[in-house]
Amino acid sequence: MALRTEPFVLNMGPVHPSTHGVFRMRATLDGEVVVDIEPVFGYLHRGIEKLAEQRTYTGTIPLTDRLDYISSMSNNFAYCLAVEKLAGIKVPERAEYIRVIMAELQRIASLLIAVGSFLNDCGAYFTPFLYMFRERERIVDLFEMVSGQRLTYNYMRVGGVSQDLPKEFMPALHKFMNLMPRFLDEYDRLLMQNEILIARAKGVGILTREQAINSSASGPVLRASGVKWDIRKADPYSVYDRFDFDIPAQESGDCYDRYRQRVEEMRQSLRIIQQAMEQLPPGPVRTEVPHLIRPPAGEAYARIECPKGELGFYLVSDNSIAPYRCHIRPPSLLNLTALRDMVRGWKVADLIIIFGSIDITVGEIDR
Amino acid sequence: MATAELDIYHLVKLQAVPPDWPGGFWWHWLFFTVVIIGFVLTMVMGVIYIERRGMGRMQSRLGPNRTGPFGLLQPVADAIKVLLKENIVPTAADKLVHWLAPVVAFAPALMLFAVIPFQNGALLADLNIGILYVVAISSVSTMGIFMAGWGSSNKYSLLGAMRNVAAVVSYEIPLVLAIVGVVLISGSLSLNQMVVAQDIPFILLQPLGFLLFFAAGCAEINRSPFDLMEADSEIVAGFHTEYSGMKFAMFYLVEYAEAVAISAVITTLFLGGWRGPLLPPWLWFVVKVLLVFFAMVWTRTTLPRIRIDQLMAFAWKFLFPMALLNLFITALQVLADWPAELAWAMIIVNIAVMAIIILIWSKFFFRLGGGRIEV
Amino acid sequence: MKFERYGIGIAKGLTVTIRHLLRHPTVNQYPEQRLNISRRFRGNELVWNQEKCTGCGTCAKTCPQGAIEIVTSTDMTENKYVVEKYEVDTGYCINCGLCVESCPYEALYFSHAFECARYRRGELVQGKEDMLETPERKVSGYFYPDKAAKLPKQTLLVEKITEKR
Amino acid sequence: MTITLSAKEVASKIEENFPGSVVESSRDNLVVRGDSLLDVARFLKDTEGLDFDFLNFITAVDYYDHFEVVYLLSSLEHNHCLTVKTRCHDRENPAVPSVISLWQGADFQEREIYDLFGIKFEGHPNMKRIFLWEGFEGYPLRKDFI
Repeated sequence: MALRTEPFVLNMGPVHPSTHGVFRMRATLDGEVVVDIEPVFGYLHRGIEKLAEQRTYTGTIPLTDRLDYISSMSNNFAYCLAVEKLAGIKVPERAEYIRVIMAELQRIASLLIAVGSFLNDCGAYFTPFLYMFRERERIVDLFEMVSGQRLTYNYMRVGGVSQDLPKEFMPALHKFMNLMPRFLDEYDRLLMQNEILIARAKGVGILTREQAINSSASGPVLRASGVKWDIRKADPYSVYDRFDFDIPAQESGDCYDRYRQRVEEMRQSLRIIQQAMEQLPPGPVRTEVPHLIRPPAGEAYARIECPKGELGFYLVSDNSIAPYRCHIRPPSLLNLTALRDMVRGWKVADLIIIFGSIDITVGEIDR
Repeated sequence: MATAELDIYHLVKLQAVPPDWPGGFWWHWLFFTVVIIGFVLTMVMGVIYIERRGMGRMQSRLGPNRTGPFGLLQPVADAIKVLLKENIVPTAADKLVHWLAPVVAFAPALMLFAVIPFQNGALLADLNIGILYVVAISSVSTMGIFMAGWGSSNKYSLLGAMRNVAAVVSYEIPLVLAIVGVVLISGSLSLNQMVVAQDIPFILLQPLGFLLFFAAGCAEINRSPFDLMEADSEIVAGFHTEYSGMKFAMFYLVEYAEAVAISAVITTLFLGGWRGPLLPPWLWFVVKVLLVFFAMVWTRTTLPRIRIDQLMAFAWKFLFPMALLNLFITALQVLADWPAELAWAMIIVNIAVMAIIILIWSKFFFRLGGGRIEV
Repeated sequence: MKFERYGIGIAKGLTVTIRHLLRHPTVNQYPEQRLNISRRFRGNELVWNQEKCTGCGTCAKTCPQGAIEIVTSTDMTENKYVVEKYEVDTGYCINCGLCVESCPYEALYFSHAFECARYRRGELVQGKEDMLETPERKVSGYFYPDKAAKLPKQTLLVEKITEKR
Repeated sequence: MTITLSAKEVASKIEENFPGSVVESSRDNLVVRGDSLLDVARFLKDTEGLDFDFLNFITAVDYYDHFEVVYLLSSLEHNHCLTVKTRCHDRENPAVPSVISLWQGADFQEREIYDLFGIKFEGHPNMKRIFLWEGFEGYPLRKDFI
């Protein structure tokens, strides 16, 4: 006599402790088991692509801060690369190195949040999250010293960076650099070999290699499934070809591998910053670019390896002061494509962990 | 065992406090009821403070320090805040069940303290089946929690309530078997006699029993790694999602009162209740209860939560067989009539046995389910 | 739980948290203990220099939000427009700093104050008179290194020795 | 370094297999006819030398007289990429075949283009608006939507 149970729809609504922002999932549950899941987007849709068409090329930079508000330095970087590719602007050496240092510091800060909130979803009651925020605070201090703001930096400009580094930036960066590796080791001791976390996250929410490539996943999610694809190596932009660092990749693509992948990538970013600090040349930080740039008519697509994955800007220009079309490739949205296949058959508790391990920011999904 | 030879006559002489101490039966009843209620409420206040302050300092932040000196009045501030909050009852809720649930959940937590000895003989009712009473009463509060889950007609709280029932049912057995181990050694069911018999704290004689009891106890009151019933990252706040105001205060009280109750039972059973060299006996009891509670706070800060099917697997496939083995070995030791002088050898034997059993069991027999079901 | 490491991972995690009990917490009590903010801080108020401003309106054109409203009279005294109305609606302003960068006559700065919350939405609009430089509305060093040198150094969490790893 | 394949040589290969499907192929953009898009895409994905297994993004641009849907495909082993475009001139109900059968990554992006441009993708299992609510009339990213 099979017990007749009919699935019910549980609304993990826009307001839920672990949906990392206003994101909603209509989960059809059969008891604790997730039968089907349908993500609902649009709660944070501000129409940034429409706004960009009414703003000058420089005026759009503050807009890109608000896309993935956890790593706004990378958004500025991608947008400025796209405009420079469109207008054929050359960026001075010092600006390139400052951009690399800022992008890698932003990667560490963003991955810290990704890992912190993933462990918080696993149930470690806010401790990893607060340790992570303590370390992120040190990076945000450096950003505040350089750009003046703590979240929306608006630091990079078309043709370089808005201002040079202040005198006291380098000593502070040195202090940070010899503190961070020891923190990462302490962090491994906290939860990396924790049996409960291994039992909860190993083998959960597996994204196979083919599935990851087919669903255009990118960044740590793709590399955790065993695909060694990183735009800093495959298609080096700016001065990334001058640094030697390697691309960590895991094999089985489950939640535990994504967590380990992110911690490994933080270590690689530290290596890059170390080399970039040594090779930082003196010189100007910004080429002479007219305030209202009029790039020649045409289109350009520039992409960078932002902490979430491949962030790209597709710009179409018709030789006016505002972009004709500005499309943003949202790595968070595309990483979510495979969420439905990864989650079916797992329990409610796993749904939260798998969703947390993909690490999305709603600002970038809804644009 | 050495303690088995003690005859009853000798025990009675040991009792410092005569059974109906301050005058007649009613005075005794009145005095101890007031003491228990006062003790539970102040301990709950102290415990809330320790948890918030302790967790704060462990997370490299300060914890409450604004209300009163060192933030000591924070629990009072919480209580007043919660009492002043509006009492929202969801329209689709089953009014009576929703209203009654906190009471049914809180009463057993308070009743548990009737048999817990604060000092030699100083307890409300020196039942000679004390521990049986504890086990019986502690499972009544599950009824209250399930009523809360069902009454508030909210999917999240229903999930929380279902998890709670499943967990409590399957953790009752390792809990009881761990107690039986202690009863075998102490020779009596009454908690007072148990403490009297603890010349060597039973944690040394029964290390495996202590671990089993601590794990099963934590699962019973959903604390530290087993806090699935109100797992805030998954099912919002579990069974007390729809509660606010006074009723939420009651559930908040239930959670901490049960934590204090389980710590009190652990101190009585394993850490030698009130026995201690210098301090007055009841102070020893309070210090040990706070120590055991701090262990719970410590695990709650660090350990992630385990999944519901792993919770079940851990109970049935790990704790239950270990409890049986522990019971079997304790029975052998009691039969072997170990001389009292060689007690320290017994301690080492027991600790070695514990290590071996855990190693063997976790290496070979304990497999976790895959977790994914074809849908 | 497969205990193939017999709970050592859990024990290591527990030692990390208990060691934090002996460390100094990294938080500080905001109203009593104050941190120095960055010298280039883009506070949510603007500081306007009436003498240098020629009323050219570049800042109003560059502002992506259109938060700056400038009305100048037509008569040109020593080739400068007399600015009659100069309002910044800090409710719209997103503190991006493009106006300060674009001002050709260095007449516009950011203020270094960050506690500028208001109770009424109307009070958010900064008129001409309450944008002048005053002792408590200091000028932030954003885009002007010489002004930054006069401000106190930023307190960094990196330098505050909070714990020995 | 990612090589962007020159549209000319790829266009010639496509012409051999699907005559008349390439509308225009200048140095950097390759425009394919709407109805033969699916076979060209399958051809690009499956042939040995090209095997574009990674769909970077799909987007649409409104050029007043026609819509242009832009696909950027890349191959992870050969590390080369290609931009394929298709145009639809009908503004009332523009339609383009959906490539979700080839790349699952196209799912949300096609729904987004339908939501903001109104271009329908035939063969998409769940062709609904993704950001705006169902009752919203008009398509915001069109140039004539003020």
